[in-house]
Amino acid sequence: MNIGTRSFQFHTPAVIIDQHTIAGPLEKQGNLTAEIDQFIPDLYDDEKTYELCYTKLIRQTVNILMSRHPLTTYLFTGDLINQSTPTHYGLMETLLVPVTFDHACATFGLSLQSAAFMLQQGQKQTVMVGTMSHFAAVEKQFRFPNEYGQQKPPSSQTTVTGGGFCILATEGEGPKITYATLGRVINAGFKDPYNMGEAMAPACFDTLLCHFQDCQVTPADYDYIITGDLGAVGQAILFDLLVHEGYQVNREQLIDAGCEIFKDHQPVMSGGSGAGCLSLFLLSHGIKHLFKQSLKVLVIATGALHSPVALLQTPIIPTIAHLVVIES
Amino acid sequence: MNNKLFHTVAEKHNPPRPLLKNCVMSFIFGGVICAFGQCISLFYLYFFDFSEETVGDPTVATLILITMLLTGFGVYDKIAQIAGAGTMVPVTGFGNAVIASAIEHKSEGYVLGVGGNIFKLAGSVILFGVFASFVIALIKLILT
Amino acid sequence: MLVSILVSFIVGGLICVCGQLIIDVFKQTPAFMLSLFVVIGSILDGLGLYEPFIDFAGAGATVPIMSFGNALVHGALEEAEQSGIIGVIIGMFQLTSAGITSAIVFGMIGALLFKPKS
Amino acid sequence: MRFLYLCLATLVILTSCAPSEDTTFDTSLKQQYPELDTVESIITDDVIYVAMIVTPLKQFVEQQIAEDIKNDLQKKYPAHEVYTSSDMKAVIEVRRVEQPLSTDALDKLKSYDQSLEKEDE
Repeated sequence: MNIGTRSFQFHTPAVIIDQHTIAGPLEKQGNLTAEIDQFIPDLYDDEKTYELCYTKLIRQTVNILMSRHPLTTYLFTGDLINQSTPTHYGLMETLLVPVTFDHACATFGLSLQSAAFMLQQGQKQTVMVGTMSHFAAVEKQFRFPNEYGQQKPPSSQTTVTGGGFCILATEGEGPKITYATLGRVINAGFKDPYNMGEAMAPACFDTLLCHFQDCQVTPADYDYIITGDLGAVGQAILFDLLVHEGYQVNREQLIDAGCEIFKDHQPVMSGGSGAGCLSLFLLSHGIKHLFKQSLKVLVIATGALHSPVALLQTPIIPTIAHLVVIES
Repeated sequence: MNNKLFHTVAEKHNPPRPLLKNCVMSFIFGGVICAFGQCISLFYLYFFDFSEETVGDPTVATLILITMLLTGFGVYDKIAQIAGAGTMVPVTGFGNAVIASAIEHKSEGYVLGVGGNIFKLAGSVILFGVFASFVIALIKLILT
Repeated sequence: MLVSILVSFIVGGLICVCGQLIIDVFKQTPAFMLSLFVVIGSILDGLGLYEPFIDFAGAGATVPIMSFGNALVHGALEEAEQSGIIGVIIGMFQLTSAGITSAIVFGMIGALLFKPKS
Repeated sequence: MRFLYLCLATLVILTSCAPSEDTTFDTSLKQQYPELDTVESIITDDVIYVAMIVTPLKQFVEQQIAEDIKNDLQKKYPAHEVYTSSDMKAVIEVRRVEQPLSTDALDKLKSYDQSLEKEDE
């Protein structure tokens, strides 16, 4: 049911009933080692190229979930490489229908929303949702060759290798998606591709405000506000913006998936990012730890919608953020 | 939406680049590369038939050979993260830009991948170097 | 001997610091900084200042990318003295070939030998 | 660490080439031109070849210095052919040259004389 301008309440909440997460070597040394299901030993994992490894990550995860839930027909996903090629190549041998989005790191949020909308129809079916990212493949696509010696500023973020896929159903045990707020494209005039946090924080703020107004709630109604990949910089900006707007927010209430995945001493600068960042965190630590308790959590996936070519032609980074409320 | 507010808040939280540390590191690494280059130069001066004027060429070639090894084993970008301009400004940075593009685009094949992308990063240096030199040489010829 | 190594250390280091300042203080991209250095090198040689600089600093002057611009102008002018204005085009790469050729050759060898590592 | 060893090894090799004793000609030249750091010379019946390394701060104008010395010496010894070079390679080569000076060796040494190159152009 539509409430307010861009928010929806789901009467038949979608339940996350199963999930599988996979991650790379750098994430293995991070905070979530115990909660991630599977690791790959290096960024190739016996494949010839980074892109093929990306495809393999997706294929493996999807196949594992398909073997457990063979009746699933739709997959809501998307990745960062041109036209979501890794996803589509990875799905060649399955019967899944891919519904792919191009919202960069916000893809997981939009996928969860779209899946929840589909289940809203009340069908007794399951759908798959998830995103994956691969550090080296994305780096090659968006920045410079991996071996190129270039100094990244402290505000830059590191793309996460890995991600997670989950199965949503109308019935079953698990955390439920109860509300969703869709984002708009925001251009706040930031143009530094090495500081995604500052560019994405306004979009996150915009979607949050819209949700608070539409649903007549405040941050105090939620236990946590989990952001996708704002990084340390973006998270601090978001906190200041919320306080400036007059909302009572607790600093501990804000959790950033990108910051949580890695340990402080790891060489990731401002934190993790990428399409798989939020899905990896939410489906490992979130499901196995946070949602064991009874919680009401805001999950916001933020994404930057630029491409290297577009950034050179028009130096603007438009951003978007999609929000879901998960209750357990 | 209030863009001005976003920019003031973002400015406050933008982590400053460690300027002093970067400068010291680029001084040390850049200096060491140049000093190492001088050692190679002296080596060529003593044991091969090069004079001080021509010794620059084999020195540059040797440095680029070393760069190839460091780039290929994936060490160069790790050093560059610390050294900054210290590894970019010496000719090793030029070599690294060429070699990194070549290695990275190997997966797209040798003709269109390596061949088409090898000057992806170093191209601007060659373009502006050649064009500026052309203009300057012309000016100098006309003036003298 | 030791003095020449020390001089090239200091001169090379200072040039690199200039590059770092261009990146960090003036917020320019590395590609811009490198192109700027090459252009500065060719201007210095146009003014006849780069050769004394090489005499002074040795590898401190030949190893930074500025020497690329210097070698381009130098080759162009040397050839121009012999074959007139067309020499600018003929002789441009005459002295620079070491850097470019070795970069291309080792780039190809690197592509044959190595796999990208992150 | 390996890099350090490499540097040290290079240094040891380089410094082991001990300079020969200065002749009286060299010493007098050094006294006359204080900017000279090292002087190596070959004097035969009709040729004077002076190879020099100037002090670090004077290296900006080392080619000019070499040319000045050449002109001065030419005036002083008009019967000799005088060559000078500020190239470090010339110093190394002069130390290696065996007496008596062969024409080949002299031609090679002449190629280091920067002022000759300028006359060609």
